[in-house]
Amino acid sequence: MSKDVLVIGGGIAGMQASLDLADMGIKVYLVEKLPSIGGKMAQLDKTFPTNDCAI
Amino acid sequence: MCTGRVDPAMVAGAFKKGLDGLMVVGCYFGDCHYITGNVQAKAKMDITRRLLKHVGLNQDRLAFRQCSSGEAAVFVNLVSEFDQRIREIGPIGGGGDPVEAPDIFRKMETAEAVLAGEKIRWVIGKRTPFLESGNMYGEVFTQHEFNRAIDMIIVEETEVQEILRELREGARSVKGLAQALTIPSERVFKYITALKRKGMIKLDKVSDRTPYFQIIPQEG
Amino acid sequence: MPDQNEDIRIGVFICHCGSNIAGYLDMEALEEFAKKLPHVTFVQRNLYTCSEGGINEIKKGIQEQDLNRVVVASCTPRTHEPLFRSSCGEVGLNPYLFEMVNIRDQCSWVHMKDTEQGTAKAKDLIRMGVAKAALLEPQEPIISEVTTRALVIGGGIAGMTAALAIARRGYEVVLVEREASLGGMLNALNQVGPTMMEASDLVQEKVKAISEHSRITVFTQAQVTEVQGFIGKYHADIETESGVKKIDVGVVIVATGGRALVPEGLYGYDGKRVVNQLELESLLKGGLRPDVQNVVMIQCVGSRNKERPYCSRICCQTAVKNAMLVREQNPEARVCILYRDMQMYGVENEEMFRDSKKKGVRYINYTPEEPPRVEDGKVQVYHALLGRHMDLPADLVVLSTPLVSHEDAETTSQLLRVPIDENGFFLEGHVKLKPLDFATDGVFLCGSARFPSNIREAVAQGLGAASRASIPLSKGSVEVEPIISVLADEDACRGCGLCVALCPYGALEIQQTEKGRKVHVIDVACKGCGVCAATCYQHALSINSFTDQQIGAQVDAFLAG
Amino acid sequence: MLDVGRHPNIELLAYSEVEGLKGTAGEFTITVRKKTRYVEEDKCTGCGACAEKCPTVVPDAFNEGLGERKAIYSYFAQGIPSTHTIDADHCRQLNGKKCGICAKTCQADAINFDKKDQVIELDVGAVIIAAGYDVFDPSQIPEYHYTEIPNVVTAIEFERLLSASGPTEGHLDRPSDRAVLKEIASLEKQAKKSQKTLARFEEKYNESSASFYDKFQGGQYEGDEDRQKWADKYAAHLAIVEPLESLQKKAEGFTVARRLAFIQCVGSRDFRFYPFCSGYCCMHSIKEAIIAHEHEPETASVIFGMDIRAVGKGFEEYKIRGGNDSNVSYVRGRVAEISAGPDDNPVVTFEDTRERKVKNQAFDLVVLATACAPIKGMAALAETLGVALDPYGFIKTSPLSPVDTETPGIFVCGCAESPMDVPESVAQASSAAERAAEVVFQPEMKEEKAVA
Repeated sequence: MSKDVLVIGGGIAGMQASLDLADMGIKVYLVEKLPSIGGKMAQLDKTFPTNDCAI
Repeated sequence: MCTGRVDPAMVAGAFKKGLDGLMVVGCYFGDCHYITGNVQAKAKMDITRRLLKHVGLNQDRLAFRQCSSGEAAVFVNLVSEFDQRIREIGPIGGGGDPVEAPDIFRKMETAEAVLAGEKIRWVIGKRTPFLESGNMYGEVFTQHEFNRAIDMIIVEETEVQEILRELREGARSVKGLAQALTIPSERVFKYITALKRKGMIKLDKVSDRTPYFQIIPQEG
Repeated sequence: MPDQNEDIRIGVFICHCGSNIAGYLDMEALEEFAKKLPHVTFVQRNLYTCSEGGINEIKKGIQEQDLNRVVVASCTPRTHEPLFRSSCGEVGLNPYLFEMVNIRDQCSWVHMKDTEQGTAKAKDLIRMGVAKAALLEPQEPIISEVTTRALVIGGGIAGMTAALAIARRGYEVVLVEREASLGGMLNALNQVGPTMMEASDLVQEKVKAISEHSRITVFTQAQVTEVQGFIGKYHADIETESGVKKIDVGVVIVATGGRALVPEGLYGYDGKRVVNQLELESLLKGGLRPDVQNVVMIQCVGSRNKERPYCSRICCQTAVKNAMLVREQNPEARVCILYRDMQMYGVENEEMFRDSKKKGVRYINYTPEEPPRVEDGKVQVYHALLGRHMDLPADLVVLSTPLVSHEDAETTSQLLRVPIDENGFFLEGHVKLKPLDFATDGVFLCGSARFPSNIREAVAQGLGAASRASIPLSKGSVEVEPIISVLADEDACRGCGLCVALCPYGALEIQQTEKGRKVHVIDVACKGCGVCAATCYQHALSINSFTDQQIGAQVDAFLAG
Repeated sequence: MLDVGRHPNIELLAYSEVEGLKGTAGEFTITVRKKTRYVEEDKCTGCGACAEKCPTVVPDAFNEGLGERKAIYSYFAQGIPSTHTIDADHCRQLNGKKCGICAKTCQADAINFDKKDQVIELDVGAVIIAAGYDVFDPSQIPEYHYTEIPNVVTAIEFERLLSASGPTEGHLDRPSDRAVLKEIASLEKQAKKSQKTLARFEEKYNESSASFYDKFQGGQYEGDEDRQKWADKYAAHLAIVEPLESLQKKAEGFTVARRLAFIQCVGSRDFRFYPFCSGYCCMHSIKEAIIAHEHEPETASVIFGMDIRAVGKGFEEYKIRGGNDSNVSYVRGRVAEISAGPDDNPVVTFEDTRERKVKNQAFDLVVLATACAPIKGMAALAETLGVALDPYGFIKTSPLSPVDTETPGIFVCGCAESPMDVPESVAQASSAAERAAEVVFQPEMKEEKAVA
């Protein structure tokens, strides 16, 4: 029985899921196939509707 | 920590010590990590700029700009433009400002005292409610009305602080103050009465039928 | 104020960052410069201060050189400050007696081509860092206990889902519903898309699960009337039929839902022959009269206009679903949907949309400039794609009205001190990145209280809000960085409350003390933005590690250059 | 992003892939391949000195190939981890050529050309799939001529063009113009080189190449081998300079793109490809049009779509703001074709359904709002993990259990489940975290689904 969680993908969804779990005290392995996490959202310039910077 | 932490009194204090230019760069509105800190920062800097201009500083020396942490190129432009502008104006009080050194530093000291004072900080703090939900009588101010009110306070507070500065150097009469500071004597009289009521100054002596006032040292 | 008699011994560690800094700045000059600064007793250069070796040198300096302040001049605090701080802590130096100076990003990287100027700027920054370091004071992390119980306001699908999830995780939940029974808007619905499950079955299933759960306490016909406190320690009054219950909770979830707009005065609405979608649901529930053979639905009634500019997201899918159900009950019926844009986003909705066309639902595009007109027994519409006016016979006209915020949203927002937006929906902490959190810690939201949501979305948000809310519950305590606002000069405070109104986090309150009305900083709620300190005209408030004196010392040090 | 990188409870396995799964909920054993970066992760400080010195330049995937990076690189400037990676396909050393400059440059001694992939096993109680989506490849749509017409780009490529940290530093330079400028730069380099060679001859014979060449062509120096060489070099030089000058002339007229077309439903709501609606693309285009207008106030954008789906919080208001303040107009209609027009301006052929007319309109730049497609490896990943897919290749869930896959203990969130925008992805991520936490906190309930 393991209390750890595996998250596949380091985009905005994977990062948020990992952070929630880690903040609950759960050990998370976050696997990302690219050299850095961030996913598509890191490529965005700004986001609507507030035109914030993306990440 | 946020641009909202930038205290207007600190800004004037830095100019007093010889700063040539200050640019506050905050996040875009709606993108503040601290929700509304940048909105307040802008309001504070706008009012600070009005005051500094009033007392004789070139208003371009204080800038509020916005850029996101991902916009290196934008930031570089902001800094380069500001740097360029400050170089054009030159060192503080060196001809690029309505008031020259060393008077400008005395003016900055006055500004620092005004900005550290109750009245203007109260108005800065109440800016949003004034503009959005109205004052205690439910009157909503337009930006224009608000600025007019601010300008009035700036004039009065600056004059009060200048009077206090003069009095710190020794006892003065209303007429003497009016001449030294080129303020109409009826206004000086009004301030003197108010300061006396607040317990900040007292009568020093009456010489040649003219009353002289002196400062009461404040605790702390 | 720092202890005047303390013997301040500052260690400065200057990082080469390989050649990132050392390749562009005169490192020896920096070292010599730092040695001459006031209070500096030790200076060292490292190839990589962040490497294991570099960290050990800092630790050795603290232990062997008796350093009581550490300044690292290297890269960005964004990435490396936590590492350096905790390293100081590991050998007994309070982590907040550490200061970082960024001579890479701010000096060597931006002034790559000008060693002299880059080095001069690095000197300025080091002098400023050292000046501040001399005034640093130790800080202790702020830890506050959390009551491991959640309050969920609203017993619709989102609230029920959130309550169940939190209970499954082992925490107690108090679920408050203003109506007599749980279920919220589902109670008024017939079948729900896209699976056409009976809404009543769905409610029953959830209610059963909730009633079987020992950790969930349900209050129906109840209202939250008072909430005091902050994350971890909320005290709420709940007015029930049998009197006011007082409960202590650690977190609060707002799931108060919305309601369908009743389109009084629009398109001849009468609740009989001209109804809204919610009323159609109940007609379908009871079985449609067989003589209803011509049904016309009009989209965007009361929304996407001046008064309510928003698109209510779920009305198109509701209309398509109900159009198909009308055809199912009266297979000969002609159903026509008059729309502006069919908002059938995503996979399931678009599938349903296609399916409805196959099943004979007709669609007519109208423009807001020429809206349809409802007359006795018919609807006149300008078909924007065919470019001509048409008369459609109508036994029943169904108006798709938006979901609007609940009447008591404003009361709830005041109780919890959380904002609502211009459309009356609750305003989340960040529209993109924190959709289920409020800016205020410890309060969360889900479902149509946030924005109109369909059932899939409400369930997902209910689960999500449960996840967010369970974080403090599972920790049992909240810990915050002590870089927050403090009432440094209690005597000066006049309790005027100017700062209270400005605080974006509701972290300040006025308390009656022995010395009169004074401001009190709710330290776990404060984020240390500093707005209050920069506004207080009595200069009573200060920010730990960013005091007026510390910032002033940096300004002085800068101008001394 | 940074929080993820430094959270003590998160172990980041970047540049890694899941290769196998055994066991059931509560007791999964996962095989993960950590691909070699040829860089020791515990030694690399991310300082970037290696990338600066690396001689090999390749197109940059992060900038959608619009920019360039080196063969040793960090994925993007603020990337986490900042550990650098050697691109084995392009590295000279790894392809048998002499190099190793990065190893010599690195003062942390982090480069290791012999480092191999590492396969590790992890024991976990639950799995969350957040594998994201792929941008639909619009070259599959023949009538849009993506890749054939240079000034037709995808929304995400356009995003990089808009970005201040992107290849154009946020200037909307058209790809065709950038290609010309690149060609100019390369010709200038060549011209400079040949100029140098010519200068040697000119010095030797104390004569300008032009006047010499006239004489040479007049047949003066027949048989003079050295002068023959000079003449050849000069001819070659002219072959560079002439096209260079004409290109330079052309480049004088270049401006940033100001007339923009955004084409909606590229691959979405299209039976040839994906029948579903990708949900976020309408808003994405509106945002891009508004930001472009912020960059350059003369920008005028036309958004071609069937329905403009602005269904999120604040979205309809944003759309209207776009129309009022940002010079964005909306045309209801599907684009039939994009063709090449004069001056590299793509021409859009569309039916204006309001006026019931087929029209042609030329633009500076056309942006394709591409569909949200399941990731390429999704079928293989689903097979490895033993989860079911829906008919389109997304991970299958049900409306009342929106983050539960059909396999207990395995959850899904974000665009791996179906197309959705950022706030929905974030909300769903929290939902998946909740379900996973229920499994690892409450083992006795692991079979229970989040039924409504």
